[in-house]
Formats: sequence, structure tokens, C-alpha cells
Amino acid sequence: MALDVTIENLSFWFGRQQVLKNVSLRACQKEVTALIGPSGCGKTTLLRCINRLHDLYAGASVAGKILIGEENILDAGTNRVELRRRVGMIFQKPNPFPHLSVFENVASGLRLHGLAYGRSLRERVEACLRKAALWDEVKDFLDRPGALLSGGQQQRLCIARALAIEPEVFLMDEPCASLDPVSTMHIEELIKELQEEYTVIIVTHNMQQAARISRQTAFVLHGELVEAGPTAELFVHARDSRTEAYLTGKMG
Amino acid sequence: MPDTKWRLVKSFVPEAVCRLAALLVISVLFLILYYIFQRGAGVISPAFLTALPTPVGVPGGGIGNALLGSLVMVALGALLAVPCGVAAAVYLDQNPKSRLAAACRFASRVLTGVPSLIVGLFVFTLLVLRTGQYSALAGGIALAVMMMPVITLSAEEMLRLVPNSWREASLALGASKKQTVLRLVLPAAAAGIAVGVMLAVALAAGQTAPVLLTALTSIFWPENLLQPTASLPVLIYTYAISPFADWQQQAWGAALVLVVMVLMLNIAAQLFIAVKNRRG
Amino acid sequence: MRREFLPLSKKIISAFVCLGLLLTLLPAAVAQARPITIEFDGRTVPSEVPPVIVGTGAGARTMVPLRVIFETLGADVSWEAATQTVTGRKAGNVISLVIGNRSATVNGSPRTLDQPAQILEGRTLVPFRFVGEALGARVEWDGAQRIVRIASTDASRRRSPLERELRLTTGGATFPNPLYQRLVHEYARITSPAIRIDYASVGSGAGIRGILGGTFDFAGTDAPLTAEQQAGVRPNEILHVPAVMGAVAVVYNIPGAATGLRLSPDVLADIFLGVITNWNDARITALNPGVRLPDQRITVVRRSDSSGTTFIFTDYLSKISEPWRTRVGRGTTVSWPSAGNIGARGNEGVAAQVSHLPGAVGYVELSNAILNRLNTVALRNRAGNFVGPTVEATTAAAAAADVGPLDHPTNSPGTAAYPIVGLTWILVHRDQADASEARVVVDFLRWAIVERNLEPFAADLFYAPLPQEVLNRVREQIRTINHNNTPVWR
Amino acid sequence: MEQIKIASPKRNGEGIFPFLTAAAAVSMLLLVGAIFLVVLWGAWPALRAFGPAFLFSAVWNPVIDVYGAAPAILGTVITSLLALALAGPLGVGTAIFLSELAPHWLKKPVSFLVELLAAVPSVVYGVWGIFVLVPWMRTGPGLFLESRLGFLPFFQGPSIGVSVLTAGLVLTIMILPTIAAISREVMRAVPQDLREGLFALGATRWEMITRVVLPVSRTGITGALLLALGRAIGEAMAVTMVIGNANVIPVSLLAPAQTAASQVVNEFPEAFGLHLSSLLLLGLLLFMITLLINLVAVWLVYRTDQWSSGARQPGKLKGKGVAGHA
Repeated sequence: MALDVTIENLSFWFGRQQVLKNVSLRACQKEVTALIGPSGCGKTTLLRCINRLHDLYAGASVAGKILIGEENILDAGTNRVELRRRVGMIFQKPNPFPHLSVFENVASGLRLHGLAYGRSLRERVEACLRKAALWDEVKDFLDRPGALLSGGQQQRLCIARALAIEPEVFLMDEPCASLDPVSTMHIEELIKELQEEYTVIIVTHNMQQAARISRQTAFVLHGELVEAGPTAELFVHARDSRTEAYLTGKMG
Repeated sequence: MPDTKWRLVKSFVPEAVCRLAALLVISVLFLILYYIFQRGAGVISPAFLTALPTPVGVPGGGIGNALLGSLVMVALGALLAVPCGVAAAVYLDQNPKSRLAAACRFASRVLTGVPSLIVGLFVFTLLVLRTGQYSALAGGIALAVMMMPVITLSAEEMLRLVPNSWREASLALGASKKQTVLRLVLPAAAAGIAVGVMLAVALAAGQTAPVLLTALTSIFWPENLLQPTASLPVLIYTYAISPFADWQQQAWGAALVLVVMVLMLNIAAQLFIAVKNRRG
Repeated sequence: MRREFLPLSKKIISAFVCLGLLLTLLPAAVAQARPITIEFDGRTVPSEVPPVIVGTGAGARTMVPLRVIFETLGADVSWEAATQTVTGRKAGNVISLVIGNRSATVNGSPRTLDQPAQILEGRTLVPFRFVGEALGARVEWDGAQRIVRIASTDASRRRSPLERELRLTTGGATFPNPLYQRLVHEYARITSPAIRIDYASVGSGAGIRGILGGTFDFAGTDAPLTAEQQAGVRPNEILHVPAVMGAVAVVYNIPGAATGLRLSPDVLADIFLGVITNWNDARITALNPGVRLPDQRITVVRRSDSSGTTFIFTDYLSKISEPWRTRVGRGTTVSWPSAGNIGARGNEGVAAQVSHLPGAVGYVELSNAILNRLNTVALRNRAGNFVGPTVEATTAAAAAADVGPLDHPTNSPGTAAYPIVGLTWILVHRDQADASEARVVVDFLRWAIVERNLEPFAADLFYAPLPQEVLNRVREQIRTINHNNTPVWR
Repeated sequence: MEQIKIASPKRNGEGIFPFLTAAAAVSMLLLVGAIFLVVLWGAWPALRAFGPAFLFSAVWNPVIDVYGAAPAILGTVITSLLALALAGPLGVGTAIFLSELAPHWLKKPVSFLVELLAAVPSVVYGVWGIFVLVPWMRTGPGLFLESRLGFLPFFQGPSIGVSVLTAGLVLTIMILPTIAAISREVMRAVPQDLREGLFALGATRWEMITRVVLPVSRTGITGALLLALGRAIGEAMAVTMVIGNANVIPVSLLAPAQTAASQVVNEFPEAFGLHLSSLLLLGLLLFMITLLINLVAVWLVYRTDQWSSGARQPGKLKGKGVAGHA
């Protein structure tokens, strides 16, 4: 099940510094939405608002609404543990748990939520690894530490880990930033498959990547959403001159 | 999911236990400090810090020579231990996987755990018995033996934090290994190494047995590195086990001075890191 | 970057917060004005009324009680009520002062005082500097330590045995350490400043190791050298010079009962052997008619560190109890037989345990018993009298002792003798290698022991002086100290 | 960033520089070897006289010159394990609080305070032990244990204040700051993205701590505990003041006993001959125990490295401990 993610008038502060200013954006289900913009523009912050990872840090404050389906997840009463189960996240740098084996990395979320045991656990781990196109490469090394895999494999392992708990929304924070072109290609393939079932929001520096994989692209600058639209349109006719400047490499 | 609430509750309980543990630990430690300050503070005066000690029944004794003696021996120890310890750390950093490195690391760890009495005994046997002379020099050497492994292990840790890319850049510019280490790696790790040195100094300043066995003690000012020299821990030890109230009182004062000295060193180390971090 | 690195200012602030927390611990640490004390030739003079400072600023003068200063200087005092005149006489010097008057006479000639003699709270106070100097003494005021120092000029500086710089390193027994500290301190005051003697309180065994190994120039010990220790040296090469004597007090803590407990030697031994385990044991009550002894378990407290005090105590028990001699024996550390005995570190450790623990019995060196106000046992001596540990009873024990010169005079036959007393020795090489060192060692031992300069200090610290017969022996011992076969004391 | 001059045409001394650093590394080995030999040399007569029986004999009698180390060894083991059992959980709990739970403004000053306390000389803790802890133990907890649990052999009275339990408590207090300070340092070094990784899977904070922070920093924490154990085993002054120094096999926690280190400190000043040699043999045993603990530590680290060597190995954190503590 996938749900739309609707961001309404979202503002975000770290201490006194305003990082996001009145951002509104709708990421539709079964679509990839790409967030692009120069470093430090606030796109990662925007992403981390969606699973409320910022709540871990003192000094973060937020205004506005983020709706997943109909539910405003910024409500004080939101169960963050439950929210984060529903929203999977892939980080910029692959972060498999170094103390766990390949198998246990994927199983970690399942065990956390008590979703599967014994045989069904093994089956689901295998299914997720297959979905992440990693099974063939690791099926003989399931009990080896996840950290021994290559960078691209590690990132796919993280995707498998996130897939295992069946989230509704996938957040990806520059998932290919630390990978080589071949691994990047693997991941991109994977993302395309994921959008069949999930809502995917991806932050990327790489405009070609955004063009390749996303249906919608949003351009963020200095904490403001400059414009958002279908990727094909945005890349050809940017409505805002700043977007155009960025896309043509005159800025950033 | 229905059980997430329960999981949050289950999470709260051990967290509360940790909070309680921290509260308990910190309050007990704070109480101990309070007690030392309370007993020792009344004794301390400028005269106490600068006068020579006096025997029981003669008022006005101070800890001036012990304070100076401790400073001299700790400085001497640092002077010997820092170059040697840092050099060993550089070796460990340059050849992290060699057998000698593994052995040296192991030896350092063992050395940090050797009871201090045994270190004192070692220097006593090798130096004091040979020369027939207790001396500040022997005391400094004993303290250096205690400080060296601490400095080596912490310095290695700090050197390891210097990014490899820096070294490679330096070597790529045509600098020799030696130049890279001396002009780039060591300065970059200086703040961290300094912290390790200060901790080692704090450790050395509190040692009783090694100093008693090597530098003995004295009621005079230290004038010569080759003569018996007074030190704070030995003075505290001797005074604390005497039955006389005025000596016991002075032992508390001296203990407070020692604690404050060690604490000051640590504060200095922390500020040093803070400043260095700030500068990048 | 998520890991919080506080900015510098905050780090410094938190450091200061910590420092502040620590500083709140400091109670009003203002050094209190200590009362002024008077020292005469290095010794503190007891005075019921402390000296006071009269006047302020440059005119401030320290005034001392009249009787104290005149008696200290050995002057005769006379008082003429009609004229309010005080007259002091000493060795041909005459000084007279009139209360409330600035004029005074010294040997007939008039002088003017900065401060007149006056009466304060019923005591006559005189300006100490004027009086001291008029009677031929050197007077100093040590403002930092608040001490009035008076030195009699006739006996002020001893002729130094040596003018070049020399430093002696000595050490050993902890038992006489306070006394030796006092001695080397005083010796440093009266001799050439170039000569320095240090005594380190490291234990008799370490002292013996020190003199045998050549690290100590002389050493203090509570136990004579054993045959094993003598093995490496020629016979009589190391002299045992008796320095002073001390008593070992048996101390106890019986709740609700009894000062003045009396014990016989066999009962004492059985208590420490663990045969008698309760304070209301019939054998104890029989010795203490009229004393109510509770039903309380006896806990033996003994030294955990090896010590001369243990040696003296077990030496006594071995002499009076056959079971003790065969089962335990004597030594600086022994294997204690009684069940549940507690070892405490140092005399003061034993004293502290005994004073805190109901039912405890232990043994400490006399000064610890007195300074900690512990109850002491009166022991039946060989003559059959119950004698408590005192300085006099200790000297009496040595005077009557029937033991060899290298034995502790325990279980002495003297009628007034306390039975558990020990000697402490200074170990010194008879054949000295260095002429200068030899001169200083001999001078120090002569000054301290033979000329009895240690006795006043010893009394302060509850050690007993040596009887005359032992002193005579010491004199002969010191005379044998030689360098290249030439006696040093000529 | 200041500029650093690096390149220079002259390359003098390059030959001797690696030699010097290697010499420093070798000197550390020589030092340990020399200390071992010196102590062994001193302990040799006792080793020859008693052999392995030294370890098992409970007789320690200087009067008849027979020595056995069983009580001292048992006392050492019991007090230090007791201290570790108490200080381990408390110290790690404190570290968890300081690294994961404490509010931001509290973390820094309190961690700082704990680090300061780790540097306080042990003799100071000993003095506090004898003047405050011993009287309190006699009247408070000791009496309680004696009256309520006295039927158990290891709580047999009478409670007199100085005891194995009191020594264990003093050691606990002494090693607590060490454990807390190093563990905190190690936990702080756990990469934040691992924490976020598990949080993003929907973990509560405690689940994150037990599933990420503790396992990842396990080696470092083990190192801290072993270091603390070593310190507890070698500690002499503080223990001597509160353990009662009875040369018996410790049965009751409320009874006096002694440790190897306290026995050496107690008897060294007056010892001579075989007695002295036996004390040195005790010192040699302490040395060997330290060696053993370090071997275990190295083995643990090695094992963990094998098992998760890779990009982000927790083994990196090892040794941090030693730097923090000393």
C-alpha cells in the first residue's frame, strides 16, 4: 500500500536559524519525487522531517503539516516509532550495522517489530534480498558481516533492510553519492522497481539521475521550494530563472 | 501496530534505571570531593604552601619542599617520557601491522597495569642500589616508566585520527616520511597528545610507592637532582599514618592540594582541546 | 554533522561551571588567626595566656606574659607592689619595669619602651623584645607563622663539626619517626647550615636493608639485626646504638565498663591466643574485683603491617607464655592465632579500630594510646605489681633490665617497671669510610643521645629517656666509631 | 587552516629517524622485560623454596619463614570481581546516560566531572574509605546484612566495618569513574548514522541502545572493564586501609581478609630474606595476572576484528580506553 505524502507550509528551525521556509509539496504514490538543489539548501532536512528524525536532536522546531495519506504526522500525538516503521529511509552513506551479519542486517527491522520468526523470517529476508537484487551475490555469505560487502552492495543491503518492514514511503538521501557508476546503475534500477509499489522521495545532487529516475522534481534553494513539476517539463522549461540557472550549471 | 506503546514503556524502564545509576554515581563521587575539600580547606594558607615541614610540636609547618619536589620529579618524568613515548607512538602509527608494533602495544598495556610498587622496586634495584643514592632523578625515572605507556597509547590513538589523505598529500609533494611526521602529523595531533601527556602527569603526581622507593623524602628544599627529595604523596602518606593531630590535619591539606593540582591539569587539558578544536 | 560539538565559548563556560561546582565545596577557607606561640631555642614554651599584639601598624608590639618570659630565660623575678615595679635578675643583668610606664632601667641605666608593661585580664604583659634582649637573648618575631622565637645567646650556636656541605640520608623505623624528625630539625638549626640530615620513615626492615645496601648513612630500627642479616658483615661492624625507649600499651574498648582494667601475663597471652574469648571470662573477672564486665565477645586488633611494635609485644608474650612461644613466636609480623582477629595499618589504625569497635583489644605504642585517649591495661609485672604504661615505668624497666644489650628490656624485674617496653636503636657503621661523614654522624649521636638533647623532645612525644647506665654504654659505643682505625670522637 | 610547510629539498637524518622511533618502541618491550626479570630475580628464592605450592598454601608465617599466597590471591580475586560486578553495570549505565540520555546542557559538565574524578589519586579514595565508609558499613549495611542474612556463610558476622565487602565498595568507587569515562568516550564514537539507521527502522531509544550502541562499542567497553579490573587488582593503598588485613581465606564478605597488593604494601617495609622474596613473588603474581588480563583483552579485540573487520570496525575504538584513563 502506498500513500501520497503532502507537505503543507512546512517551516523548520534549528535553534534560531530557519532552515525551511513555508515549503509545500505533494509526492504522489507510486512515483519518484526528486529533490534537487545546491548543498545546504535544506533538501535533506526536508526529507528528515518526513520520518521525524530531527526529533532526536535538541533545538529542532517545526511548523506546518506533513500528511501521509490523511494523517498529519507532525501532530504531537504521532507515534514516532510507528511512523518510522511506515517510512523507510536510505542514507547517503551506506550504514549496515557492522556488528551484524548480512542476514541479521535485513532481519533487524523484522526482529525489532516482532514481524516474523523462524522460517517465515528466513523467507522474508530472502525475499527482500531478492527484491534488492542482492540475493545472488550474498546468498553464500549470509553469516558474514555486512560491512565486508562493497559500497554498492552495502547500499542495496540497506535497501533490503528497509524493504523488510514493508514501509509505505521510501526516503532516499543521495543514496548513490558514495558509489561508483556501476553500483549507481544497480541502485537506480532498483528505485525504478520500487516505485511500482511505494512512494519514493529522493534527494540527489545529480541532475541526470533526477532526470533518469524521477517523475516529479522539486528545486529547493535557501530553504525555499522554488518550483516543482513533472521532471520532463522542469528540465526543459523551468518556470523560474533560478531553476534554470541551476540546471544549466550557472549557479550552485 | 498495537505493541509499539508497550515497547515504549519497556524502553522507559531501563532508561530510568540508567538515569538513577548516573545520579547515584555522580552524587557519591561528588560527596567524596566535598569531604576532601571540607577537611582540607581549613589548613591551606600561603604559608602552608611555601614553608618547609616541621616536626610534631613545632607549629607552622608547610609543604613547600614537597610541592616543589613533586613538581620537579613530575617534570623530569615528563621530560623523559614524552619524547620516548611519542616516538614509540610514531613507530606504531607508521608500522601499525608489524610484529614489533603489536608487541610494543601489548607491552604498553601490560605496563599500564603493573602495580606502581613494582615499578618503584624496579628503579630502586637498578638505580638506587647501584649508586647507593636516593635521588630526585631516580624518582623522575620511576615516574617516567609509569607515564610512558600512557603517553604512547594515547598518542597513537591521536596520530591515527590524522587523515591518511593528509599524509599522502605531503608525501606526494615530495616530503620525506620524517618531514611528514615532524611537520604535519605531529603538529596536527598535538592537542590530543598534549591531553594524553597531562593525564599521564596527573597519574604520576599521585604516586606514593614508586617515589618513596626512589626519591625517599627530605625536610629540606630540593637543590640538587642527585639528592633525596620530598614529594606530596609521600608527605601525605607519612603524615596520615602518624598519631599526631597537627600532622594529620596537614595531610588533609596536602591531599587537597594534590587533588586540586590534578584537577587543574585536567581542566587545562580540556580547555586545551576546546581551543584546539576551535582553531580546527 | 550531527555530533554536537559545542562552540568554544560553551566549552569554557561548562568548564567554569564545573570549577564553580568544585569551589562551592570550599567552606569559609579563611586561615584562622592562630594563637601566637613562644619558642625558646626551638622548643615551644607552654603558656596559659597566649602572647598578644598591642597597638597597630608600625607601633604594633608583641606582649608576652611576664612570668613566662622571665622563667624561660632563667631570670629571677621580684615584684614590688608599692611602686608597681617588676625586677628581673639574670647572670649579673638587672632589669626593672614599672607597670603602665614607658621608662625602664637596664643595669641601672634608663631606657624608653615603645609600649609600657601593662596588666591585661589579670596578667602582667611585657614587651618581649626589650626584655629578651636586655637579658642577653636573641629575639625574633615570625609574623607568617606567628611565633616568637627566643634563642639564648650563650648556648646559641654549637660549633659545627664541619664547614663544607654534607648531606646524610638516613631512615628506618617508623616508631621513633616523630622524635627523629624533631631531632634532625633541631640539629639543622644549631649546626652549620651546610650540614643536612634527612630521616625517612620507611620501616625498620627497609632501614636495615638501607644500611646494609649502603643507601643509608645510619638507620633506625626497632629490631636488632638477625643472624641472617648479620651474615654479610663482619662481627660488630654495625653498632646498635640505643636511642630512646617506648612502652607498648595494651588498649581496650569495653562498652559500659571499666577504666583501669588489670590483667596478668597469662590471661593477656590467652586473650591473644584466642583461648579467652569473652570479656566476662572468669579469669578476667577474678583479676578485676568490683569491675562490671559485660558479656561481650573479645576482638583482637593487631598490626597488619610488619612493625617493631609487634616485635616488642610478641617478644614479651613469648617470654611469659610457653604456648605463645611455641605456637606463635616473636617477629615483626606473626601469624595471629585468635579467630576473627583484625589487622589494622599502623599504630593509629589499631587505635582507631579499638576506639570504634566494642569489645576490641589491641596494642599500640604509648603515644597513640595517650593521644587517642584509649583505656590502657595495667599489667602485673615480674615483681607482682600492677603497673600501667607511663614514661617513668618505662625508664624503670630499662634500669632494672636483666637482658643483653641487643634485647628489648621486656618483662623487666624492676618493682615499678612496666613489662612491655622496647628500645629503638640507631644502626651505624663502626668503621666509617668517609672522614667528614663520620664526624657529622658522631657529632649528631653525641649531641642527641649522650648530651641528652633528645630528652625534652622525647618527653613531649611520650618516649622514655634512657637510664644512666645505658647512656654510659652508648658513650663507649660511639667512641669506637672510627675512620681508618682512628677514633672520630677525640 | 594554517599553512604547513612540507616539502624541503634537504632530506638529512631520514636514515636515523625510523631507527629512533623503532628504538623507542623496542625500549617499551625492554622495560617490561627488565621489570619482569628484576622481580623474578627477587622472587627466585621463594619460588625455589615453595614452588607451585605457594599458590595453594594458606600459611603465611614470617616467624617460621613459611609462606603461601592462597588467602591473598583469593582476597584479590573476590574483591576485584565484586568491584567489577558493582561498578560495571553502574559505570556503563552512567556512560549510557551521559552519551545517550542526558539533556544536552548536562552532558558536557557532568562528563567533565566524571573524567576529573577518574584522575583523582587512589590514596585519596582510601582515606575517604577509612574515615567515612568503614564506620558507615559497621553500623549501617553491615549490621543489616549480618542480622538478616547472617545465616548464610558469606554474610556471617560480626560486622566490624573493615571487610572484604568494604574493600570491594572502595574499589567500586575508585574504578567507577574510569569505567564511566571510557565507556562514554567509546559510545560517543559510535557513528551517528548507525543510530539513525536503527531509528529509521522504527526503534525506541532503548532498543537503539541495546541493538546498536552497546554491541558496536562492546570491545571498547570490555577494554574499559578490563582496565578497571586491572586497576582494582593492583590497587594497594586504598584496599589496605579498609580490608582489615587478616591473613585468612575469605569466607564471609563481612570478615577481614587481604589482597596480594595490600599484603605487599603492609609487609614490605619490614621484610627481609625469604619473607621479602615471598612478597616479591606476590608482586610477580600480580604482574602475571595483569599480563593475563591483557592477553584476554587482546584476544577479545582480535576476535571481534576477525568477526567484523571491514569498513567500519568497532575495533577502531580499542585503546581509546587507555588514553582516557591511565
